[in-house]
Amino acid sequence: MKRYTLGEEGKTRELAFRGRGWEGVLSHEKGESPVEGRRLGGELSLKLGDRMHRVEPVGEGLYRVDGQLVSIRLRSDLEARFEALGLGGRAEVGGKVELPMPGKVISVLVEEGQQVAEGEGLLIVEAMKMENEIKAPRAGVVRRLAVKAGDELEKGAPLLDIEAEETS
Amino acid sequence: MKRYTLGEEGKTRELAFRGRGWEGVLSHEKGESPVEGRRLGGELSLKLGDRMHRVEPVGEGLYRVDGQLVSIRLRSDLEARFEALGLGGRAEVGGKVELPMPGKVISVLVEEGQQVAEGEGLLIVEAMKMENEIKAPRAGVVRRLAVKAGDELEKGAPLLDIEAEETS
Amino acid sequence: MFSKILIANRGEIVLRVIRTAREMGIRTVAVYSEIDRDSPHVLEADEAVCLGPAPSSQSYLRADRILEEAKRLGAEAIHPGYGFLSENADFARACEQQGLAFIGPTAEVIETMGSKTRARQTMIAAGVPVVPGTESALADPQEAVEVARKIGLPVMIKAAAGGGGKGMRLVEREEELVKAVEAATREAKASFGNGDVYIEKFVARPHHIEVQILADTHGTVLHLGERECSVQRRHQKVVEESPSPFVDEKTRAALCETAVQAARAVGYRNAGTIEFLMDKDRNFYFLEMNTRLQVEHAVTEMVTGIDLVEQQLRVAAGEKLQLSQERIEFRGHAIECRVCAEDCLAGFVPATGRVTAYQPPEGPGVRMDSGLRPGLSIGMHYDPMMAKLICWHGTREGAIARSRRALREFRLRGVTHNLDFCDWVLALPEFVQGDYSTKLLGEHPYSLDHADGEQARAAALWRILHEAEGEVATPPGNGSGKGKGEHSPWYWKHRSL
Amino acid sequence: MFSKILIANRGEIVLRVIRTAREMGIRTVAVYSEIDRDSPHVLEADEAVCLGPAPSSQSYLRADRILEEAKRLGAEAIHPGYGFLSENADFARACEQQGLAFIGPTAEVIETMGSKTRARQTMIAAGVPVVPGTESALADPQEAVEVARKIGLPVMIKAAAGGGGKGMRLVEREEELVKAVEAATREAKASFGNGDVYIEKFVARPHHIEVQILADTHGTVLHLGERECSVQRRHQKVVEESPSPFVDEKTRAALCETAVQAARAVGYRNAGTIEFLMDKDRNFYFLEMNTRLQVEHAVTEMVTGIDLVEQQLRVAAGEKLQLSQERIEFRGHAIECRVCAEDCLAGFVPATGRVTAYQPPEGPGVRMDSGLRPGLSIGMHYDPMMAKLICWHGTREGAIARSRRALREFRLRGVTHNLDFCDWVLALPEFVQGDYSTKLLGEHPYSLDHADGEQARAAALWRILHEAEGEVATPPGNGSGKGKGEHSPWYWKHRSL
Repeated sequence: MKRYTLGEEGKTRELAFRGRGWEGVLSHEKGESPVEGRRLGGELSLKLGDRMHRVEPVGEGLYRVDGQLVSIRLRSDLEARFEALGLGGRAEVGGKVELPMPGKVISVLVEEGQQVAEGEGLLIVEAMKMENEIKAPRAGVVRRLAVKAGDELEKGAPLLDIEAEETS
Repeated sequence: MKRYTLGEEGKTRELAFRGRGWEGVLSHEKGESPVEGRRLGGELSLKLGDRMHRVEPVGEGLYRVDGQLVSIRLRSDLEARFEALGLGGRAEVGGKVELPMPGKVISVLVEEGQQVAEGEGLLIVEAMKMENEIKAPRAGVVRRLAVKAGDELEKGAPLLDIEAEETS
Repeated sequence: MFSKILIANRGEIVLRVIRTAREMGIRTVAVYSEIDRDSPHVLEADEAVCLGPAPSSQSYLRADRILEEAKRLGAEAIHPGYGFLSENADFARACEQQGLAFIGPTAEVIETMGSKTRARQTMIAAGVPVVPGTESALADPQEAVEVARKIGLPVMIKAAAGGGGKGMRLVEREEELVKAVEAATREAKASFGNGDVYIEKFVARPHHIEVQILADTHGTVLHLGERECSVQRRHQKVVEESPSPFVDEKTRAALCETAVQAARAVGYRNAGTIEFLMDKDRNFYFLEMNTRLQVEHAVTEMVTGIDLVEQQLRVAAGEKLQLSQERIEFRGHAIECRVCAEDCLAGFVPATGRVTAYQPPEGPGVRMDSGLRPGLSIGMHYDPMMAKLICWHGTREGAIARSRRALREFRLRGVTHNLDFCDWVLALPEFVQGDYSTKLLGEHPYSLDHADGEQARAAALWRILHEAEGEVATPPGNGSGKGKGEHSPWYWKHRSL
Repeated sequence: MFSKILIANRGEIVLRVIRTAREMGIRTVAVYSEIDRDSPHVLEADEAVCLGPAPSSQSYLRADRILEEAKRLGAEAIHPGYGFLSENADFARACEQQGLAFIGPTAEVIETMGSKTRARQTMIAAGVPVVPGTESALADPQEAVEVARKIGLPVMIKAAAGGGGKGMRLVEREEELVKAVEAATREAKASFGNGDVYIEKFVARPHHIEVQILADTHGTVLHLGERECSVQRRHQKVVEESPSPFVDEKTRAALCETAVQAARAVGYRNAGTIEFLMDKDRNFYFLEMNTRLQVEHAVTEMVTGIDLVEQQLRVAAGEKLQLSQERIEFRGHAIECRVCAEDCLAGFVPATGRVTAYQPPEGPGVRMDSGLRPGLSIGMHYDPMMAKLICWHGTREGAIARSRRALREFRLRGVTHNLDFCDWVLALPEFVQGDYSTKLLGEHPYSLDHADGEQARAAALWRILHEAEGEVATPPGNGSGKGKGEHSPWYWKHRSL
């Protein structure tokens, strides 16, 4: 039997699963449901009691269930206990700014050391023939500016860091 | 350079291929064509000069080219030479009768030792709720009858042999 | 309207019903046999229950299990699809008795039309023309000989409870009669649990033409035009079209009016089909009534723009049809090709296998109705029809060209199929001219012709490149490769589009 | 009619043209950049030639290479699709000079309509209403400030040679004007090789409504009704429908008549589109003319039953249109969803990846136009639109329900897509009511809502089962997962169908 927590403090629901491979029983707040996972052509469908669900992974914590996007936070018992001790928990809004799509830097709107407000424009990047403004995820000071106009970059390339004002 | 013969005596065409992997040059009766094989999602398409062809294998010597069935006989140089020496060549219409689809024997219309004409009914087999009559591929005597009514068989199961009259 | 229905069938027709139900906000329950547990019709439903092992008698024909599950899961109605329990009067009656709506006509109508002999009697009484023959089941095979002598050979032997070519035999010579009656009786018993067969005069080179009917419980009976279904192999339809290119305006009016009259005579409700035989002079005779959705209903949907499943659901829920005969408009032309797992070069024997690639055609005027996915196993337990390709165009010529384009664009691997065969049918001169009888395929045996150099070279190259890569030269798929092709230099279907 | 044409484009529109050409017995030549060598538009053509490296300027915009290959291979006409060279007057002129038919209007018409300022002048002269603004390109950014003061803010800055939202900016405050003009100029230069921009008065909460035109060289100019294209993100259309639910019968008659008048005024031939802005009182203003096939042409095809590509080919071959305005019938309602590789939760940024699964929806009223296959790589070089899903039903309500059903049935994995986003759009109250402006998406930012227990449990189970199997728990795909969802307990789009 493996135990899980779905959701966050104040809104969590307990889940428990026992079974082998693609079959088992899921215990949840409304009772128990027999579970069968079914694969056809690389796709996993789930039978939860009598209900059928088509689940496709989309991203970290993001799933398409029956054609609709669902975002969940699932922790195993162990992860939840760590979190209760203050060892886990949700991350701060990061100061590292990365390129969200592959593209070419058209212009850099800020300079190293410049103070920026949350939402202020940092760079203009062209991707698929459209100009996109990359905005500051939080207020702070621009550090480690790593790109210049004309650079062609892959998705995820580090652009610059924004150091929070209180730490600078 | 590998050489091949396409077709049969009196109607053959010579082909030669030189190249590596999925690219090369094909020499044929109309000249030479550069060749590129292209794979997308497990499917092979061919670029023969400027012409595109979508080729799907369907069975032994049978292909679906641009959506149409094409049957070819292709021999390498070595195979063709063996054949010229009388060591290859086309097979006699066989005397072995096999089940062409999975099914259940409903009734056996002939007995061991019985003389049958070409096209005469041998067995009735039910597959997908339809009765199908299996007919004699040639005239002869029924031997090695291996099935009885009620048998559920896989595709290709041996049913009986028909020995040619001249050999019996 | 219902909030949940159970669909007592398998394969593409279940998906067809799920789609419309979902658009109407109705939840769906699928049923399945053990072997179908990973089939698309199960995976796409909102809920699903297993009925039992693979044989239909232990799963899809288990009326008791189906009713039990429908009630347990709170379904309010049962859609029977086609085949299986769709024309089973006892099942329809059991549904109503247990408070579930049966999406079909009343049990009495199914009984009347389900017995071909009783249907004939009813139609004669209603003034609908029928083919001469016995009016009741044969007492014994010898009776067949007497009747045949009276009405003249050739004759057709048909299962009284039958349909879909099962339990059906054409007899041209008197000495074949008894053997044929026996075989038809056996097949009828196996397929329908009822071995009754009867005899009809055989109409030479007939057209198989049917009229789509839609009737509600408030007295409205409409027709949605006719379909030509004369392209048949093994007595089963393979290509259908609407409208029929053979029927002229005057005949169409009389034919459709007769069909409405026939449906009215039995107090019909639901979508239904009146099948007729039509001879070369366009005389038509009642053949049978199908008291359910037909496989080929989609060609009518494309021409009329009316969703027949939606109308079935509305009628079953007691609604009044929001259509009138005058407002039903017919636009353009639609052709359906039934995509089957079968080896057409080896006499259309059913094939089995596992789908390794499925890429349906797309673009204007193309509709797919399938239950296919890569990975799906096509077994021997059920009907070999895997999918339907339906193409529409403003003109019949355009609909043919579009169907042929779509067939060639269609990729389906891992199981031997009839896509090339359908393309060949659509190029037959009689088909192109629009005057073909049910004899069409008997008169044109399917085989391969000589290939042109370019296409043969491409096929050869496939082999050469795979050999060069050290891959297995013998391709996958369970095509038998039997037929003329095997012993010939190179063949292909030479039919320019 | 032509026996061979070259299609100077890539992706779904090439397949769209190949399909109709094949149905008409016309052979097709595809062109491609090195990175597109294994793309479906190449593999499905009869012949194909490589133009050069991935950047459009070195491949799909290489007019010289395209003409050279068309002549070498014996193509008689060039279909430009949309984008790329489709509205390039020099290319059209070069085609005609070298004896190749350009499947579009004359170079002069492209020039006139391609310059937004000249198009405005022409329309004013023809009596077609236009939005107040500059009639010629801005001399410098400062001029923008003067014009804006005269006609009043807010204003739109637009590329004179533009289209598709490129080089376009809305400015509401005067201090933003100069920066916006500069950015638009840069973008215009990069996209169209022409940095001219102009200013127009901004119509508040406008509807973007366009009329489909079809004109031959024999003086026939027809309209095929209007399309509502107001659902836009990043100034680009994402959901379109026909007819517009906002346009009433009286407005429709005036609008379509005006469009015919506009096309006549320039001596138009080919399929074309006149775009209008319509305000809340249903006053309409000429916006621009697209002298080519539109992405969204398929909704018009489904409603009218007319194949626009077929008509384009006939017109280009000099045939007279076999249609008349009275005989064009409009049936039911069609909606198109553009399926794009983009991360809608992260502000619609384009996404890249490799398609691992593609299972398009099927069934009644569903049309797919895609260039997708499992294994296809979606790169950063071209437009992120991968496919179009077009759904038809007899009623608008039914067309919405069908589109939503089809979107949910659609499986596409390996690249982040907007299927869920489109489903969310179709459920917005303004969309359902049929009165929405181009502001719709700005007023309704897309995000995830709370999920219900059942769906959240299913998602959780997916993770649990994969962990149990020892598989990688982090799923594939390059969805960033950014957005509200990431920091929330569990969310989903709660919108019952």
